[in-house]
Amino acid sequence: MSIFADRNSTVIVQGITGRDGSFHARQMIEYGTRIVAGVTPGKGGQTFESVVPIFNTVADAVQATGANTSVIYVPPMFAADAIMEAADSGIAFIVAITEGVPVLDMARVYPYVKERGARLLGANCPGIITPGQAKVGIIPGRICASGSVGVVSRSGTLTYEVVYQLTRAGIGQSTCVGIGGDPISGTNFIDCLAAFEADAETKVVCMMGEIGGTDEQEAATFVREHMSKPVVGFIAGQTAPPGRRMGHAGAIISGASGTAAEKIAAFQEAGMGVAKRPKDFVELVKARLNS
Amino acid sequence: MSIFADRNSTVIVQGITGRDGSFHARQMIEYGTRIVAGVTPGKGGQTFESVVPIFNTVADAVQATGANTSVIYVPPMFAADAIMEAADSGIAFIVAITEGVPVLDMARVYPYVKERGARLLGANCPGIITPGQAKVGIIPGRICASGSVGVVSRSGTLTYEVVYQLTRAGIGQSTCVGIGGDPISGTNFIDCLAAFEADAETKVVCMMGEIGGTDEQEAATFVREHMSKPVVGFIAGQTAPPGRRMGHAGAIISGASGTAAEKIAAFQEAGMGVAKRPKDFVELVKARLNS
Amino acid sequence: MNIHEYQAKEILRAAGVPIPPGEIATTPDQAEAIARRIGKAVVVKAQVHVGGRGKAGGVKLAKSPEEAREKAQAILGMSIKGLTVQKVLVAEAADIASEAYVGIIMDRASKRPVFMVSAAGGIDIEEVAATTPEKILKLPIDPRYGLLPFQAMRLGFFLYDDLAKARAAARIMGQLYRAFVDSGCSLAEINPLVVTPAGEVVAIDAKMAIDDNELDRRSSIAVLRDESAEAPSEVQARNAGLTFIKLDGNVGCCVNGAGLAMATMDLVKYYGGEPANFLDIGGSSNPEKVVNALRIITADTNVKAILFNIFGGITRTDDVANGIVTATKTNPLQVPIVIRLTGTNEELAMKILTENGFSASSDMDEAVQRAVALATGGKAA
Amino acid sequence: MNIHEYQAKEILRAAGVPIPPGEIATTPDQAEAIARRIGKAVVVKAQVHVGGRGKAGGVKLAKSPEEAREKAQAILGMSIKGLTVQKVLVAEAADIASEAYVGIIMDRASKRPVFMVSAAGGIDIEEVAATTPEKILKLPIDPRYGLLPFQAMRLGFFLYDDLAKARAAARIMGQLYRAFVDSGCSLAEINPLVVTPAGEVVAIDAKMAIDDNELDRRSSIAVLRDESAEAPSEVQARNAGLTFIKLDGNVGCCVNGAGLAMATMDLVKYYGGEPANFLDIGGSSNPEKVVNALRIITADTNVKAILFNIFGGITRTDDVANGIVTATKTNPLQVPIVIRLTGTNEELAMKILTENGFSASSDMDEAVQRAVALATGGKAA
Repeated sequence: MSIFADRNSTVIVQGITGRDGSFHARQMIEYGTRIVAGVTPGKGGQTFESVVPIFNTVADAVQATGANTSVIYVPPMFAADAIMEAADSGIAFIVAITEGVPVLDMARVYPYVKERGARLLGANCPGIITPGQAKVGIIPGRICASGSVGVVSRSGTLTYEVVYQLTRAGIGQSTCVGIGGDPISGTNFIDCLAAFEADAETKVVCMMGEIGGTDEQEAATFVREHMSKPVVGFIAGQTAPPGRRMGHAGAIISGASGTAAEKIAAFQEAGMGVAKRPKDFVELVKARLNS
Repeated sequence: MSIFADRNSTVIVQGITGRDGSFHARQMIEYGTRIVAGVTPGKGGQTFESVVPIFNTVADAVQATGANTSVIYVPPMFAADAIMEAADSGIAFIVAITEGVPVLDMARVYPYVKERGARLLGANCPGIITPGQAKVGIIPGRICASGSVGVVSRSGTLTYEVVYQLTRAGIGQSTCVGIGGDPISGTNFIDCLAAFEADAETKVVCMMGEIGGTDEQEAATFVREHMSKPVVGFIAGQTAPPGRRMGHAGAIISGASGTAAEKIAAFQEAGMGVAKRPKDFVELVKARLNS
Repeated sequence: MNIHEYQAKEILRAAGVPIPPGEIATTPDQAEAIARRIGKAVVVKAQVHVGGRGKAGGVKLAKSPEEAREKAQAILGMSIKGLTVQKVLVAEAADIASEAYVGIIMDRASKRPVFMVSAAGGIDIEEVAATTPEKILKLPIDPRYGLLPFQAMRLGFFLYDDLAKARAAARIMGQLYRAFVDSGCSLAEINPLVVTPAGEVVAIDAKMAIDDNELDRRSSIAVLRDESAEAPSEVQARNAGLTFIKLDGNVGCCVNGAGLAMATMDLVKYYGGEPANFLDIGGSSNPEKVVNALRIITADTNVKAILFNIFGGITRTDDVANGIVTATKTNPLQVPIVIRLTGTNEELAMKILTENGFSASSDMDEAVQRAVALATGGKAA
Repeated sequence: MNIHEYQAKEILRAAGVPIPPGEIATTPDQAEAIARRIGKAVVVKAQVHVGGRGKAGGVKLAKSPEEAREKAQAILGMSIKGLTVQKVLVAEAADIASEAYVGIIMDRASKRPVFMVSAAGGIDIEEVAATTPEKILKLPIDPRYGLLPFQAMRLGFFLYDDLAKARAAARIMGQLYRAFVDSGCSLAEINPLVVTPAGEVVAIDAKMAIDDNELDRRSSIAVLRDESAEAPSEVQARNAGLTFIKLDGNVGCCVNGAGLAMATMDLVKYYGGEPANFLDIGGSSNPEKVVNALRIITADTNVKAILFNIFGGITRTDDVANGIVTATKTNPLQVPIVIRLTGTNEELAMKILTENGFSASSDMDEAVQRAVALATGGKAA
């Protein structure tokens, strides 16, 4: 079991002939992900790496291959259109890796995707990996191991750090999801927590949040009210000054809201484990796996 | 019983101080409709006919009165906004009388109203009357009588003609609905047929269509597949030339489609009674009421 | 409201659509001068609000300015489906490698504007739709989002495999959609959209129909109305706030409400007569409207009898009665009139009519039958 | 990206918002000349990217051109929260009958732009929100529809009972929303929106923040960036494709990825140190970025130790190692450096570093502890 992506995911790569798209398409194929098509307008009829057929449009690709998942590596100004194209063409799970998508674009994209019943992960996210089954995005496959810990995070390399430490400690993951660091994203903590709660394989969930917004607080409420499985949380940005965007468009403390302190307090109130350092996840998870 | 409007309808009149709005508000009050508020921007705090409170916005009116229905008499260029205001303010049933609303406005309004779960009747329609309970719109009350025939029509005075003839022949109506003659309208024949089928009071349905579009053909298919109650139909415009708009924006034969002949054929295939003249309704309905 | 090809082209050109140069001429002299300015072979095209002008001889190629003059001379003044040609468009003749069809209609079923494109252009798209529907791509547009870039590319690739041509077509789709929305269209069409031997994608013919309800808020579009291209009686009716359509029969009809007006025409036919017109005086109670309606109906020399059918709801029947009395006092009728009135203030209306020498009935079928008899047999009831 | 009040006002004025006249001055002479042109009492306002300039003495009333010169002299060159005032806005002083707040923020919870309006304007809206939330109307806008007329009127009536004023405010709301969308804002604010004694509704102060991700497609907005109003190190970092924020500590941090960068800063603090900066070199493997990062970190004289924390995913750790070697060859380091590398090409990176006299660890906590020790105690490990 797993969430959102597994060995039945048949994946289209939008922007497969671009610099990032081609690199990561190869990585995904190598990992064993079923990459069934690529899309690059004007290159329809060609093939990628001699095996993956390329189409001019997502509609053509879906019609020819029946793909259910798409991963997007197109420049930021084209990302909104690529996401809508995927949703309109019947893709059920859309992973948008692209960083730098304008927030107003996402405000228009979000209801569009929702109306069509699709799930969007991102934009500006590292994607998702279900160890041993499918990697859709850019999370390095070799740092993961199959197991029963669900991981969800707003960041990229911080996720790798935590996953890596878990794997080195012999703790495998059911699925690792990077929801991205933008103010408006398709999938939030609660979506992932609910999916992990419903996933038989997952026993414990690790959740890495950061400053900005109130997603972590709402997630804590969800944990308290709806989750039977233990959740361990971490918040990055305790030393961040207010009013400054810490790299991620969404990582910004506005006035007195969105601070690490209030998020950690929410975790504690929800009875969650709180990791003070990334390495603390290992012991906290171990304790919960064994209980 | 009845459909869409009854003695529990609490009604707001948008544009209550206008020429048409004030005239018909008085008519509706006289008929016994529960007119609980009026809306005219800038006249908030005043009263209409010394009894009906006026508000600046529909939101204010709904908050103060809990109204569930609104009827709109505003100029055509403001109608789309008035409909959206009603839907956004929590009104469940919106009747737009205004004629001359641009079709592109309605194309934007339709999904807006639908997303909010409201029902829109019209625009460009005479409204609805449930004899003895509520009149929301402009259908003359004195031509109706309470009974068990449901009436649905794309036109105004033609409806009056048929209802008048039914009433004079001693045949009362459960509810009479004018869905309007525009190409895009909030409620279509099928919506009304389904509601009449579900309404215990209604025994027979009269349906007056006209040339243009394929709503009547789809309604005929619905009658054949989903209705147990007998339906009698009529199509106006058998002598209309192709390509000319016959008054109603929607009453236009495009190429070979939308003709009266194909609509009548669809009625016949669906096993419906077909009135060749308005007066034929009386005998056709009588026969079905008695069977 | 229909606008002329040259007007539609001006709108599309302003929106950025590539269209070969062309100008309007009302005289052969002007046509020659325009052809000279263009300096290449031209097409002289009748500007009338009907389809099929090519088959009717209203579109002609001219290889020289002199020939343009001759062709304009032949087309100007020509009658096409009853309309006299008063203007011709003199446009550069494009070399054509392939022809496609691109159109947007307001679709009732999906309640959205729908793009229709086909690589089988230049001919009647309805025929393509009927015989080879797989050659048409229909794409509904969510008006909240407009034509999205990926949709434009999907349309472009449906027409052309080549990226550059697909992109050029996609750009034109976007411009056409903008023009459709900004002009309040119910239809906007480029037919044919052609690829030239040089590989350029250009619009050769264009057609737009405007939603009449948009005109109040689009004055720059409203002024495009060419009343000289419409039937004078219909122009007169519209200016009087009436909806009027001339037909070929001899029973002049005056009704309130479009549905009842159509039903009245149908009933005339049912009882063996032929309606002379569709005329809806609307929901107003203004006697002036009745006066105007009678003037328009009686201007048609085919009319042998006049039939009023008024169901008074908002309309007050006494107002209608007063209108009839006033109008016939000023201009005594040359043909018999049959009046059916019922509804609001019916008794008062009957009284007014009787006092002024008219009779009236409250039964629709009875009135229609009498009017038909008067028009066909000439017998007054 | 923040823009100045005068720039926001220019955008809003172009959108139609009524704003009293004003011009920008960089010298007292100019301020005097502007005040003379305006011919009325003026307000001289510091143009800096911080809040609270009024309390800091950066906003002064001047009743004459001479007084405007004096006030400009006093404000220009003043330091407000660490930023030097280089420009003042000299604007007509409006008579004020009442003050309101109008703002639009991009709201994460509703995933939409949200209007916030309050009749309690002129002061800190966050304080109003915290203490008397009922005085604020929050209205989310569906970006597919934009601000609908009824919403604008609802906002207008929330501020003013009077129809004329509500309409004027509604019009301004529409113009503000247009400007918000067209400029790619994350925030747009008019505070205060005032009613003058004559009953006019005008904007007295305006603030806009632009979504950085919009700048690539909005060149006319991108040019509004005033680098002189930002910390030079941050400007330098941005131009090098790095995200850098200066802080007050002494451990210079260089990390790949924003989340890991924050976690690294937090860990510095956890182990008793203070981070000197946030620095994200991003996902690229370009050694040039590392060279620039080191230049920026070492320019801060507070920095007593440098900490690299690189988790190689897309980033190749050997590229980072090469960058460190190159940079330190050209400009030998004056402070100790601690390097933590793991992930892609880790072995190769370790080899490069060792061969060039650096040591490196693969454990984050160990590296952070050592860097803190070096910065505080001065002992090299």
